[in-house]
Amino acid sequence: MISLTHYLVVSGILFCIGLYVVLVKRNAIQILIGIEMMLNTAILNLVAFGRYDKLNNGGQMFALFAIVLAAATTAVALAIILNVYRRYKTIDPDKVDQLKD
Amino acid sequence: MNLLTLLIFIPLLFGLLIAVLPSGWRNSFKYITLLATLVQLGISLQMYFQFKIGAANAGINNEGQFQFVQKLPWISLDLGTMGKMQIDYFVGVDGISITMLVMSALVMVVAAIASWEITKNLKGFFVLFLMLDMAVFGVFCALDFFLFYLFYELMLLPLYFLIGMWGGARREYAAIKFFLYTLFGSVFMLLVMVGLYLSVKDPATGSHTFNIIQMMNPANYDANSIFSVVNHQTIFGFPARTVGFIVLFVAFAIKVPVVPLHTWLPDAHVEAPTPVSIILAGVLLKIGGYGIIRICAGIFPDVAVSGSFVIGLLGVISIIYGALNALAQRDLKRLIAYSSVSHMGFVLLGIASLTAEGISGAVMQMVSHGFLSSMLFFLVGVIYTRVHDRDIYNFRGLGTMMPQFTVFVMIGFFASLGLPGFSAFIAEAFTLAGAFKSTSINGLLPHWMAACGALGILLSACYFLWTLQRMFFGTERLKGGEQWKHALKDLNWREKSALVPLALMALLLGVMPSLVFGKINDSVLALVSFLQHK
Amino acid sequence: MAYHALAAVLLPLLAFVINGFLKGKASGWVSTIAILLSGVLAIIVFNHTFNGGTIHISRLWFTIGDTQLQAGVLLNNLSTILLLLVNLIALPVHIFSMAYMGHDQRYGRYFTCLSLFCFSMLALVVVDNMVLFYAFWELVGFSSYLLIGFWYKKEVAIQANKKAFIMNRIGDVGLLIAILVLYSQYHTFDLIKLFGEGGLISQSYIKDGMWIAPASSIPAVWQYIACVGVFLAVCAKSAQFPLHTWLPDAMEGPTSVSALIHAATMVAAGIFLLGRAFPMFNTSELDVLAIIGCFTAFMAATIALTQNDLKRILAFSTISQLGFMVMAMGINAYASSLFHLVTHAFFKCLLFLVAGVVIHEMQHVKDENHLDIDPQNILYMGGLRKRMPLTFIAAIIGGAALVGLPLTSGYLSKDGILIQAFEWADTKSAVYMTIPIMMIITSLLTAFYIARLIFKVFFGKLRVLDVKPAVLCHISDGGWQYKVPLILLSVCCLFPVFSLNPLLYEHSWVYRAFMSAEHLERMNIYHTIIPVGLNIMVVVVIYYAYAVYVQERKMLPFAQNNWAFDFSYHQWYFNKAYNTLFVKPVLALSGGLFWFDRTIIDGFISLLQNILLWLSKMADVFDRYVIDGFLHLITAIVQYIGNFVRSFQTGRVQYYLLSMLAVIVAWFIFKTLI
Amino acid sequence: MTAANILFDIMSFIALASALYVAASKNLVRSIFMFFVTLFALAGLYVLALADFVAVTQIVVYVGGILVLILFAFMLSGRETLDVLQQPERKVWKVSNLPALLIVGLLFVVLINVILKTDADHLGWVSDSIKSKNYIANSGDMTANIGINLMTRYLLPFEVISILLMMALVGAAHLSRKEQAV
Repeated sequence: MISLTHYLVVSGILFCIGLYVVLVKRNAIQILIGIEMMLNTAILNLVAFGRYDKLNNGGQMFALFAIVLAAATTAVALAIILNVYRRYKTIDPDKVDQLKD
Repeated sequence: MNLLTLLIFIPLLFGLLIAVLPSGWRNSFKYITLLATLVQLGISLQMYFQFKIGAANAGINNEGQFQFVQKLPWISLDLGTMGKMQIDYFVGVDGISITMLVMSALVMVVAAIASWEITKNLKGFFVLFLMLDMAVFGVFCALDFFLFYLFYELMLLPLYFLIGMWGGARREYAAIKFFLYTLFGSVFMLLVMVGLYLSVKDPATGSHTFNIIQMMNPANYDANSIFSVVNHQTIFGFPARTVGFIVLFVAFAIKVPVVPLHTWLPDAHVEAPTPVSIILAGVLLKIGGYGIIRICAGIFPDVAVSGSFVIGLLGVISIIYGALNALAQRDLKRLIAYSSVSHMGFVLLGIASLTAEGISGAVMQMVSHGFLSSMLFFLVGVIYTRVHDRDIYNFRGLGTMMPQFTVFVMIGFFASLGLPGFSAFIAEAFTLAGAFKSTSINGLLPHWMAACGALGILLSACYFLWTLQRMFFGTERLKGGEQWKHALKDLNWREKSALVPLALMALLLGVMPSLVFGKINDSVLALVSFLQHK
Repeated sequence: MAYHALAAVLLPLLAFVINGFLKGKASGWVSTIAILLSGVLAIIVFNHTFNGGTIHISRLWFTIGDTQLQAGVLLNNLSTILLLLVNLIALPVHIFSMAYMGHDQRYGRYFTCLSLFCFSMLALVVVDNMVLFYAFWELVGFSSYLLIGFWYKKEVAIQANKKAFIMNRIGDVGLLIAILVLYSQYHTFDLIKLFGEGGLISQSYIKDGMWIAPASSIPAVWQYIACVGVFLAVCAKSAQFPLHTWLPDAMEGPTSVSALIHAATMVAAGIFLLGRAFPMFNTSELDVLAIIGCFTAFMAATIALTQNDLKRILAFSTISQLGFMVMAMGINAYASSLFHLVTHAFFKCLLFLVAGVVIHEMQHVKDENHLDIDPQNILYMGGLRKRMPLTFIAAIIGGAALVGLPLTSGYLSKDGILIQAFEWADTKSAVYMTIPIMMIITSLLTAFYIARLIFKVFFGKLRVLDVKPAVLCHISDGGWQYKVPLILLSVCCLFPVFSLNPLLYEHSWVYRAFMSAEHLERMNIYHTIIPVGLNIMVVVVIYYAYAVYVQERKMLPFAQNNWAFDFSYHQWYFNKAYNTLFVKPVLALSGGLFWFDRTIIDGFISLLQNILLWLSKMADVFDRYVIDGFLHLITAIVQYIGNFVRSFQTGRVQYYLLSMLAVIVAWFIFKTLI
Repeated sequence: MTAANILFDIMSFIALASALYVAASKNLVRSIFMFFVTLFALAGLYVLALADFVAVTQIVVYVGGILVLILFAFMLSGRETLDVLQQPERKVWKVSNLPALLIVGLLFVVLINVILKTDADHLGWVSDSIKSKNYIANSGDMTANIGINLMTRYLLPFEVISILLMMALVGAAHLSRKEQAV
């Protein structure tokens, strides 16, 4: 029996790594990967807690939903990245700074 | 239409006319101004001849005895519990002002003639000139303190610009000095005026009033008011009425000017253009003396009596100090300015004596000095416009080159130094007579004061004769050489037409002083008896 | 009669006015005819009025306060005789002037001024109140000023007229003060009310240090001051010590003017004033008068001894003779004083006209030969008696009258004064005897200097020839304009005009007119011994002078370069002394006061100005740096914060995220720790 | 130490190590492939958490779908895109990364702190579910249960998700069309 805390620790570490990737990378696709990583840690948590809900199986159900949504997100995100690339000839988010005042 | 109102506002009318005329007509402005002053002179003469004399027309503190009175409610504010604020347009003349009016009118004509030399910004000059003209007449006629103050202030402004814009090299300095001095005086006058307003109640309406004649009656003062006659209020530990008197006196003394407050005069005169000098010396200085008689002595008679020693002392100091200073000058205009200080000292001495002779003499001296100083400043202007120099040491032997000019200078100088036959002699003699008599009549002035005043007559002879000898006699020697000799032409008809009336008036008043004394005598007697009953 | 007198006064005024508009030679005739008519009127007035009591008319001039000023004519013996005298002197001088000034460019102006003077002088004599008296007193001085400086291009002349006027002004101020003191005491200017018989002056007295008049009383010191004032006026007009220095300088004017104004008439006005105001002097004040007069007479005589300028000698002689008159007033010899005034006017005028002729001829010689000499210097003259006999005779008569030789008018008046001086000194302590003795000495000096003058001018040989031997000398008595006045005045210098008895002054009608009968007794030995003794001494002195100057014997008692000579020659150094004592200090004082005015008073004002300016600058600084600075600080902070915050808005999503996270983490840490 | 624990450790190590590589790698393609490893390791962890179906879905959707999509996305978009994407970074450690590292480290500390404080194994509902045997044991097939639940209890979310998924796909397709079609 693997304790919940183990899962949580692993997911916490993984989340931090994902976050780091999101913050640091100069590449939209890598950032996307970071996001996916963070999503996965969330899913891991859901799954881990889902063990204790046998009847409704809520953890696993929502883990499934999350996976599907992640797929959708990725698809849209990639499409956006492609469009950004077409317009700016780069996918470095630092250089796409039209939000700057 | 009331003659007096007409007299006051005629210049304004013509001034507006000039203001609306296009600048292309600028050559006609001087004629318009001259016409305005001539009309004014005509009206004032008409008033002079219509003026009724006799004890029943004495004026001074009796409202009914003023002549050519016009009284219109002007500003009327209902202040609820504080009563009613009432400012009247209230003008009228008595013996003292009528002579001033005629004198001023004549001086204004001369000043207008002297304005021929002005060449730049004619429109501004003549509009300001006429505005000044109006204010001067307003001051002499106003019987409402507020109106008086208004005209008094209105006088400053045109003068400031006239000196500051059309003056000599250091004109800004002189203009600001003049402005500061006189403003200093009038600001405090405003305070006293408000204090008086709050102290005096018109018995007819029961509300506060600015009426100067009401202010002369001690019964009209509220018992608890600051300037109350009965209750001796104090300001900073000094009696309030004394403070009020001193403040008003300082305001007018600056105008006169009295010695420690005189230094604006030489500078203003030296820098001012000739017409402004003429008005300044001829008319404005008289406003000081007139104000002291009408306002200071009229409203605060008790203080005037107790303070007459100091006033007389200031007068004597002015006489001697001014004369000695004149002796040290080498600028002709400055010399005459200092001689003005000396001569106006007689006015103060005469007023301080509080005798009929003294006050009559003082009024006479004002009239006479009005004519003579105008003449002298005009004469200086004649030289200055020709060669732009006034240094006495730079001229010699002008008598050969400009004989007519020299004759007028001699008339002006000798009349000023009190040669009998000219008005100044009568004025100075009777001023001193009043001062001497004061000891035995009311014991206000000691004899020595009058005797010291007489020294001024001696000193004035010294500086005038020195100037005559130095500048006009002897062999010709000019700093500017042939060029100056060429420039120094004798008087032209315009200058003569300005000088002749002045010389004639000085002579006429010297031979027939009754022209002045006849008109003022009743007023002076009324004033003296009014002052004696305090 | 008063109107005749008024007309006599106003005629010269009319001439003055006409001449003011006239150009050319006619003005001389206008003035002369005016003075002639005036003279005729004066004679008529004199005939009717003299010894006939007082005539007084007046009209209201003007009212001032309660005082009514009357202007009027007052005719009594004093004014009538002076009216006549002035006219009689003025007429010959006018005639003389027409020739003497004939070539002057400003001929018309000369007669204009001369008429003005005559008018003022005549009016001065007849006016009836103090104000008018003062007015004409000063006008006389003014016209004298104009005439002294007539040649206004001459530097000395204009210096002299300035000096004369200012000196006179000192006297005027004194007179004015005196008049005003009297006015404040008696409340009237009327001469009769003041000085007349039983007038206000005679009713007032000094008691317990107060001067008590019928109407009021003031401290007694003012009585003295009034007297000093009158006395100053007298000193100034009549050139008495200490105000005498202007008269010698006044000789820079035309000689005819000197004859009329500075010898006969104007300078006599001081004596006239003394005569008018005589009642107000008390004994001690009269003593002072006597001493001053005596001193002046002596001093002027000593100065006259050494002068070389013809006119200056006569001027000092005039001062000396006026000193006699003042002294006579001082010793209460009122009548003699006025008598001497009259006789002196004639003989001094005569002497001046003689001098005028001589100078005119010398000037002529100078111009003709282009010499560089002073035409007035007696050292260049000499031997003129043969060339101008009439002038010489006139000079002898004038000189004799001045010295006081018998048969002349001068003998009558001068000896009268001397006799009365001795009588007066008898009544006083012995010290006072010095005064008559001084007067005797002065008389002898007078004899010497006038003898010197006449001998130098008319005897010996013409010394111009020493300068340039080949000069052309066309010297003569001149035309009728010169001769007639000289003859006229010479006649008036002889005794018959004044008294039928050539030896007794008491018999003179002029003397009697001013003296009541009881004083006419010859009371003592002086009346005999003084005239005789004096005349003997005078003759000796004249002979001595003759010996020295004509026979040229070396008999001078002292050399020409010792201190006494210098002292006399430089007129006792009065000019220098006055310059050092009064003129320079006054100028220094005025300079100092001007400095005071510029530096202290103006300095104070500009100090105030600077303080105001400084305050306003401080306010400006405060406004700019403190108040504005505060605002600027706030805005700067806001801006800084804004910029700081703005720096976060990089537009880089990762930064936003990072900062969001940072906040969240911070919050977490915060929550965890607390 | 059971085998499950050992497996868990191995799996989690693989997951973390590969994730670290992803974070550290500068090469995009390599990091993508290392991300596969991470996902696989995570799927293993799901299995260890007794969630077989989820683990399978993870592999199918993520590994089979998303990652392939990513790879295809830039592989299909042309050569120049790849060039841009593969520009190597010059330094391994950049100073500019330090704040991120710091923040992440802090967050990590916070997270661990929270996790340890929470003591998830003894939470109220976890204890309750153990008591009431409502937990998934090693034996038994949960897939049927998932299917039933999906069609009954979670029908609405299921449908909503499917519509959302479709919209996302349509949107993605629309976005990634060529310019000229716009």
